[in-house]
Formats: sequence, structure tokens, C-alpha cells
Amino acid sequence: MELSAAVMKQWALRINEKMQEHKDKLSELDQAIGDGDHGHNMARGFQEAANKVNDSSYDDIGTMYKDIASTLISKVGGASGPLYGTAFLKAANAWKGRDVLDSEAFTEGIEAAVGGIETRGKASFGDKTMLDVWIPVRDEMKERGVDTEQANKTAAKEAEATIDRVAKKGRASYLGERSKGHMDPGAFSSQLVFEALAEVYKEGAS
Amino acid sequence: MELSAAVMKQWALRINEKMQEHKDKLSELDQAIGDGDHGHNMARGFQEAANKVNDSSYDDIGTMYKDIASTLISKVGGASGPLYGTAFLKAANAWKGRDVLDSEAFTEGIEAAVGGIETRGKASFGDKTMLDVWIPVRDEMKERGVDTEQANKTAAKEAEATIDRVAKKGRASYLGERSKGHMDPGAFSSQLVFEALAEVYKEGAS
Amino acid sequence: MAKVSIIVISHSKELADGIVDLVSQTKQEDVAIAAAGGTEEGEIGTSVDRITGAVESVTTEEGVLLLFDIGSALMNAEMALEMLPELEGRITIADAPLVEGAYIAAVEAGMGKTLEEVKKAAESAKEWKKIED
Amino acid sequence: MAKVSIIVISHSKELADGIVDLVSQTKQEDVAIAAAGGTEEGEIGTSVDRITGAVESVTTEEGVLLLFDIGSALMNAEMALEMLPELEGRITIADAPLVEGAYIAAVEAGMGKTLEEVKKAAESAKEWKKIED
Ligand SMILES: Nc1ncnc2c1ncn2[C@@H]1O[C@H](COP(=O)(O)OP(=O)(O)O)[C@@H](O)[C@H]1O
Ligand SMILES: Nc1ncnc2c1ncn2[C@@H]1O[C@H](COP(=O)(O)OP(=O)(O)O)[C@@H](O)[C@H]1O
Ligand SMILES: [Mg+2]
Ligand SMILES: [Mg+2]
Ligand SMILES: [Mg+2]
Ligand SMILES: [Mg+2]
Repeated sequence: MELSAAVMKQWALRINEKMQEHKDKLSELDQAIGDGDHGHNMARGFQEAANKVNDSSYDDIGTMYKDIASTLISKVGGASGPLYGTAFLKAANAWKGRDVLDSEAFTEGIEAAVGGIETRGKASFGDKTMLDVWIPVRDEMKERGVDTEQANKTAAKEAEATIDRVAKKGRASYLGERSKGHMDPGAFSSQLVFEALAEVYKEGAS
Repeated sequence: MELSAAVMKQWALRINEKMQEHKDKLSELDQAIGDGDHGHNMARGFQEAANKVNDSSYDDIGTMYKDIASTLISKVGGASGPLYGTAFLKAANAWKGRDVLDSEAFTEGIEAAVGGIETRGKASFGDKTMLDVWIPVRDEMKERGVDTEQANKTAAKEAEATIDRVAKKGRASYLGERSKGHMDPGAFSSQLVFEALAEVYKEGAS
Repeated sequence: MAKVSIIVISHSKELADGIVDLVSQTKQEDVAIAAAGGTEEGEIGTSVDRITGAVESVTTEEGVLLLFDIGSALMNAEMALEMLPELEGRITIADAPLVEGAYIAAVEAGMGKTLEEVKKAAESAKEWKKIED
Repeated sequence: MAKVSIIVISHSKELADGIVDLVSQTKQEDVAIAAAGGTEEGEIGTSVDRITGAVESVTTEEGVLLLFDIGSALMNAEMALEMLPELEGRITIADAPLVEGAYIAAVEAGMGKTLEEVKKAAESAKEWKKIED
């Protein structure tokens, strides 16, 4: 498995397309257990990131993802800004100086990203946050190497699994038991991130 | 000793004059240990009260002071609004239906006023508030009957005595020891209240 | 079903309005939240009339919880209560941090809790650990 | 003498500005207090850039204390700290109720207290009894 700078660029652009497409659903999910802005936050942040990536040309994947991270950090007003921002920033550090990522290198980035989300948000698996998706995806990659189709499936399954959980972190945690019965919006946006990865990998490989 | 409705009206008007005259000093005192608006608050509140009294004619001193109290309650934004407002409202209840006050009746009003300030602000003598002036004045009146000249002297002495105290109530209490060394603004405005009383009584009697 | 309403009392109009904005974001269904900030002249201070006005604008059968910023706002809140004797038992003041208390009160009110429960929740905001070790 | 500065971080611009108004009223000599409220687009949310900007506008030798409203504001506050490594040791975040903490922090800063002391004071605002029995 290899991900070229071109595919990594497509990934960022595709994430943006997914966020635009599912903006309303993301906000609806957030409406149920948060403040209803997750779609707005993601759509704005990734649009700016896509603009940035489109306006620049990168050989270094690290530099590209550092720009994406900075844009998310600056442009997303909610919790997801520092969280996704930190995730991509840590990944960018791992990908520094590379114009192509093999399975190991990509996994290192995802590991670093998860570490970043954990440090930033102090949540653990099962707290009904985006980490409920990222952690199993990372674990699988570490164990078996990168399989983007598998990551996509795992992400979707784990996002679904947040429905029955009680939120322990973020705004939804104020709701206690009432947070049960709804998918975590950040888990769904994270699912979209891996859905985008599977798509662009498939297209790039074909 | 008797205080007619006319003198009681003059009292309110004279208090207003004093507050206008000493507005800057009141605010300066409040600047040192509070938020610097006591002069502004008193000047605005008593101006409105004076307007109200001037625009109306009262036989009943109770009704007159009820109007004064309501005006203070509505028009003063700070702590002194509910405090002076409650004081005059309680006094007004005691003076209800009277067109002249003898020493006993006037004292009943002052007693009620002090009770009102205590209930409203939950302060005690020595907390460096307006009560540090009102309580000794009341005690003297209860003991020896109304002597407006004496009340004026006591008020001035007791306002002065607040300088060395540490504030235990109101905004100044946040300063702890740093509140020492400054006269309490509400104690000074209360001194002006009794200074006004002595003046109008003297003029009314002459 | 009627839910508990919330009044945010502050010396600053902006502060009170901002809290209402922040809290309203969570869109608790059927929870009315009103601001009573600043004096009637738009200055820093509090106003009994604004408080009673705010209370009257959101009163429900479940009751009204008042939160305030600092000291003298409490005196005006208490005056307001005295001026609304018809609401006795359905109106109370919370000893709670203003922003945090209003936020959690709105969430609890949204769950259909009673006035006493919403008040307790607001007051428990004091014990929030806002930063984890 | 330099005194500790204070940053009020809130999801709402009005809320943060209102607190600065309220606190500034006490005119603590030489205490700078700055608001970082809302996003750069003027929406509800917080912004790292606004926080770092506010910090830079009031940094003193004595240091800067940051207070925030709810959860995600903390993450942005922590990001801001990481983006200002040159201030390490002179910048810290208080686990304090926003309005009450900012008020008491300003008073303590005005007394010339150290950053650590001002932070402690802000955090002690949790234990304030706002209503006496
Ligand atoms: N402490 C945290 N750790 C990990 N993820 C978090 C944390 N807090 C919130 N999240 C994620 O962020 C999502 C909400 O993002 P968003 O709505 O954009 O921010 P906000 O809650 O500030 O409005 C949640 O659904 C959750 O997945
Ligand atoms: N709890 C209280 N009990 C009695 N008097 C008080 C109390 N709190 C404040 N005061 C009085 O009010 C004065 C301050 O009034 P003012 O400056 O008009 O209000 P604020 O403090 O709200 O700005 C103080 O100097 C003090 O005399
Ligand atoms: Mg949200
Ligand atoms: Mg939000
Ligand atoms: Mg004052
Ligand atoms: Mg004031």
C-alpha cells in the first residue's frame, strides 16, 4: 500500500466534499446532544482547508497537512477545531519530508493523530466522542497494516456503536443519560474522514 | 419635636441637593474601594425622587416616602438602590396615614428603615457599610428621642469611623484589608441624609 | 409540558445577553431563558423592573430560576421576588456561578426537572472541575 | 510595577466583552483585562487566534491568567499556550467560574499579587457563598 502526495491531497479535498454533503446531518446529530453546529463547523473548516490545499502545491505531505491543520485550528469555532487540528498537526509531523507514505508511515501519522486527540480532549475510548472511531481504526492499522476499505468499515461500525453510549466528554456529557440514543456527531464526521480515504485510495489505485 | 409633611418634603429635596453637591466625592470614595458609581447612583436616584415629590402633593407622609422609595428602587442601579429604597419603604409604612411626625413616630420610621437595610443587605454594625451610620443614629433616637442636630453629629462621627474598618459586605469586601483607610461611600451618603435632616428641621423650626 | 424558565441577571446587559446566546445554542426544547442585564438607562448595574419584567416574560407553571452575577444584583433579585408575591413557591434564586450555572440549569430544565432540581443542578456547577488533572 | 493581566475567553463575544466591562468598573490600577469572545466570523465559538491576540495585547512580566466558559474553550486556550512557548511560566489557565473568577482575579491582580496567587484567588471563587443563609 502506498499513498502518494496526489492521493493525500485528494483525501483532504474529498473529506471536504463529504462534510459539505453531510453538513445538515452532522448538525442534526449535534442538535440532539450538543449545540447543533458540528456540520457548520466541519463544512467551514474543511472548505478553508480545501481552498488552502488547492491554492498551493506541495511535494511534502507533512507541509500539506500542517497547512490543513492550521486552517482547521483557526477556522473551526467548536471543540472539533482544536481536536481535528491537533490530529492533523501531529500526523503532519509524522509525515514531514515525505512525498509518499507506505503503510507503516501512514499508520505512524494516524497513531500520532490519535495521540493528539487524546492529549487535547482527555477522552478515552467509549466516552462517545470522535475517539470511539479513531482508536479502533488505529488499532487495526497497527495490527494489520493499512487497509482503507477495512478502515472505512470499522469507522462506520464504531460510529454506529456510539449511539448506545452515554457521553462522558464534550458538551453532550452535560446531558448524562439523555445523551444515549443518538450518534455522536464527531464520530460521524470521523467516519466520513475514513470513507473519503477509502474512496480516494481506490480511485488512486485504479 | 415635630416634623410636618412640609418639612419631610424639604428633607427629601435637601437630601437630593446634598447628593448633587457631593456627587464627585461620593464617587471618589467608591472609586477607592468599589466601582466608583455611588455619587452617580445617589445623584440620579434622589434627583428622580425630588422630581417625583415636586410633581405631587401629599398630605400623607407615608405616601410621599413610598413614592421616594419606589423611585430609588427603580432608578438606582447599584446596591444603594435596594438598600435606600427598602429603608425608605419601611419608614413609609411606619409613617402611613400621618401628616405630622412626633419624635416617637419619626423614630419608628428610622427603626423600620434600619431593619429594612439589615434584612436587605445582611450586614451588621462594623461591616463598613451605611449601617455603620444608621445603627448608632437609630440607637440614639430610641434612647433620647429625636435630636436632629445630635443625629447629624453622630452620623458624621460614625461615617468617619468607617475609615479604619475592613469591609465585610458589598463590593468593597472583595478587597479585604485593602479596604482599610477609606471612608465607606454609603456611610458618607448616609451622613448627608442626616445632615439634610438637621438643616431642614432647623429651618422649619425657625 | 411546562418547563422551568431561567433568568440571567447581570450588571452588564452584554454579559446577560451573551449568556442567553450561549445557552440558547443548546436549544433546550421549551426552555425559556431571559436576560435582565444592566440598568434601564443601559448603564452597568441592575434593575428590579428589568428583573420583574424578565420574570413575567417567561413565567411558567413549573417556575422560574434566577441567577445573578455579584452582590448587589442579589438585592435587586430579592426585591423582585417580593414584588411578585403571586409567584411564591414558583420562583427562587440560585447560589450558582452565573455562566456555568445558567448552562447546566438550561440543560436540566430541558429534561423536565422541577424547579428545586434545576436549582440544585445550577448550584452544583460550583463543583465542576473545568480542567482535568 | 507590572501586574498580572487577565484574559476572558468565552464562546460569546458579548459575554466576554460584558465581563470586561463589569470588571473594569472596579478600575484596578494597571491591571489589563482583555476579552477573547466568539469566533473571528463573529459567531458563537472560540478562536485560538483571538486568544493569542488577546494575550499578546496585555502580556506583562508578571504574567497572564486565562479564564474560560465551557469545555471546548479550554482546548483552544491550551492550544494558545502551546503557540506561545516564549511565555512559558508566565501564562496559565484557571479552573474558575468565569464571571466570579474574573472579578476576583482582577481585584487580586490589582493588589500586585503573583500569577500563582491570582490564579488561586480566581479558583477560590468556586467556594463563594453568593447567598447567605
Ligand atoms: N474532549 C473531547 N475529546 C474528544 N472529542 C471530543 C471532545 N469534546 C468534544 N469532542 C468531539 O467534538 C464533537 C463536537 O464538535 P463541535 O460540535 O464542532 O464542537 P462544540 O461541541 O464545541 O460545538 C463531539 O461530537 C465529539 O466527537
Ligand atoms: N450588604 C450591604 N449592606 C449594607 N450596605 C451595603 C451593602 N452592600 C453595599 N452597601 C452600601 O452600598 C454602598 C455602595 O453603593 P453603590 O456604589 O451605589 O452600589 P454598588 O456597590 O452596587 O456599585 C457601600 O458603600 C455600602 O455602604
Ligand atoms: Mg457543536
Ligand atoms: Mg459549538
Ligand atoms: Mg458603587
Ligand atoms: Mg455599581
